[in-house]
Amino acid sequence: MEKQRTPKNIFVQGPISPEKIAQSVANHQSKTDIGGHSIFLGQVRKDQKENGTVVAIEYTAYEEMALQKAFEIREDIFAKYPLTCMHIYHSLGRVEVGQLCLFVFTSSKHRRAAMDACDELVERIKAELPVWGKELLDTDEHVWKVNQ
Amino acid sequence: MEKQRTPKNIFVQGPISPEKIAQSVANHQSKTDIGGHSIFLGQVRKDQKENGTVVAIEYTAYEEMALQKAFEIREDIFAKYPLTCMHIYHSLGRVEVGQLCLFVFTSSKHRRAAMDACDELVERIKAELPVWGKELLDTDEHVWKVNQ
Amino acid sequence: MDQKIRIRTFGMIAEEIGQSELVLDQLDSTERLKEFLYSQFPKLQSMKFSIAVNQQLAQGDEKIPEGAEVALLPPFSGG
Amino acid sequence: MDQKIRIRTFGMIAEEIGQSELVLDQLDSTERLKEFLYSQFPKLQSMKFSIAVNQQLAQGDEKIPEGAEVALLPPFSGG
Repeated sequence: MEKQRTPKNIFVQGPISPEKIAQSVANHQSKTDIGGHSIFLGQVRKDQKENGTVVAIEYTAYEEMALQKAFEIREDIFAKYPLTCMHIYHSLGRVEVGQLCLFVFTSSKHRRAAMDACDELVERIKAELPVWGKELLDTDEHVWKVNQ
Repeated sequence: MEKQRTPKNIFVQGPISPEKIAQSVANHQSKTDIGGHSIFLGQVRKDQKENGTVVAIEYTAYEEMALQKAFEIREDIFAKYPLTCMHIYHSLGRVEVGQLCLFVFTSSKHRRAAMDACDELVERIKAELPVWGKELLDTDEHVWKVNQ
Repeated sequence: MDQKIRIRTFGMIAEEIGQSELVLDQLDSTERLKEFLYSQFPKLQSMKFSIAVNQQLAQGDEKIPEGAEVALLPPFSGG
Repeated sequence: MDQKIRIRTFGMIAEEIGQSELVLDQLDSTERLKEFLYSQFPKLQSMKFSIAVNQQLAQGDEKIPEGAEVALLPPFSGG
């Protein structure tokens, strides 16, 4: 298990398609030591803001730093949980309401590791990756997204 | 939110396809109050047993009781977490190694509810649904699956 | 008494008994049902199973009403 | 000194400054950089942001080495 890992691109231009999720799942059917997959998907909400209704989020990132940070998070999580696989995809650019902007996917022999790792990954991605969401409103105004 | 819910079929004959997962996700893109989806997938492992290697699991269930119990679990989880949607699919019949046998899908406005509900659903499904897995071995023998 | 009771069986219990359904003379409690099963199928004595009466798991000794749906359930292993 | 320093800006900070990159005369610490920014862009005084030096978030006052990559990062809101 001591293969050397290097930063991977996590960014996807525009929304993440449901077909990408199906394809990722299908790609793991040959890994017959996997017993459970845990997936988290972030979807853009049509929130009401003071000056209008959200119609889309436009994501930007400090890409080099985000990829390095995502790599560090991956290494931490691989060290902490007995995982078979881990994948992170985050949108850049415009994602419409109802579309997917985040796809986190973990797999393990027994379910607990995949579930706990997925949970921790999502929290760390939201807290630590230099990514910003600009919520575009139906009034042509915008507000900067704030994570809870 | 006080619509009356009734037991839904959760059983799928044979494996659950990755395309079904994509379709389920796509079906939720019109629900623009959803901010997060949590998904758990169970996959059949190629375990080594004393008398051979698992090649497939054959699932049977006490279907009427399982559907009633699944309904009760759904009601409990809907009462406990602010969810937008919840879906449970479990295979019956033969599922080959590497194929999916369980698909649990929860959606909510904020991620925490979907994640916690998904976790609790999986635990309860495994502990409380009268479903049995017969692990078929490459030696034509079989062993009855035991949940941890 | 010619009341009959239908007993559905599942998983390794069905395999051991060799039938997915037993039709027995009425037995009025889960303990009496167990005694009968143990005498007919001695191997069940070393196997874990629960008894469901009308789709509810019996807790301890429970009455079996006339016409009840009774089932023998080995430990669940879904997922 | 004609050393220059490149400052990348992101999110609402980039929006407020109106540029995605500033080229300034060398400033040797993050505190001195902040003072400069506050004087040039007073609205930044009421905005939250971190400073990254060579892709590491500065903790307190940190030196800015020559040729460092410096960035102004408002609160993250990915996902």
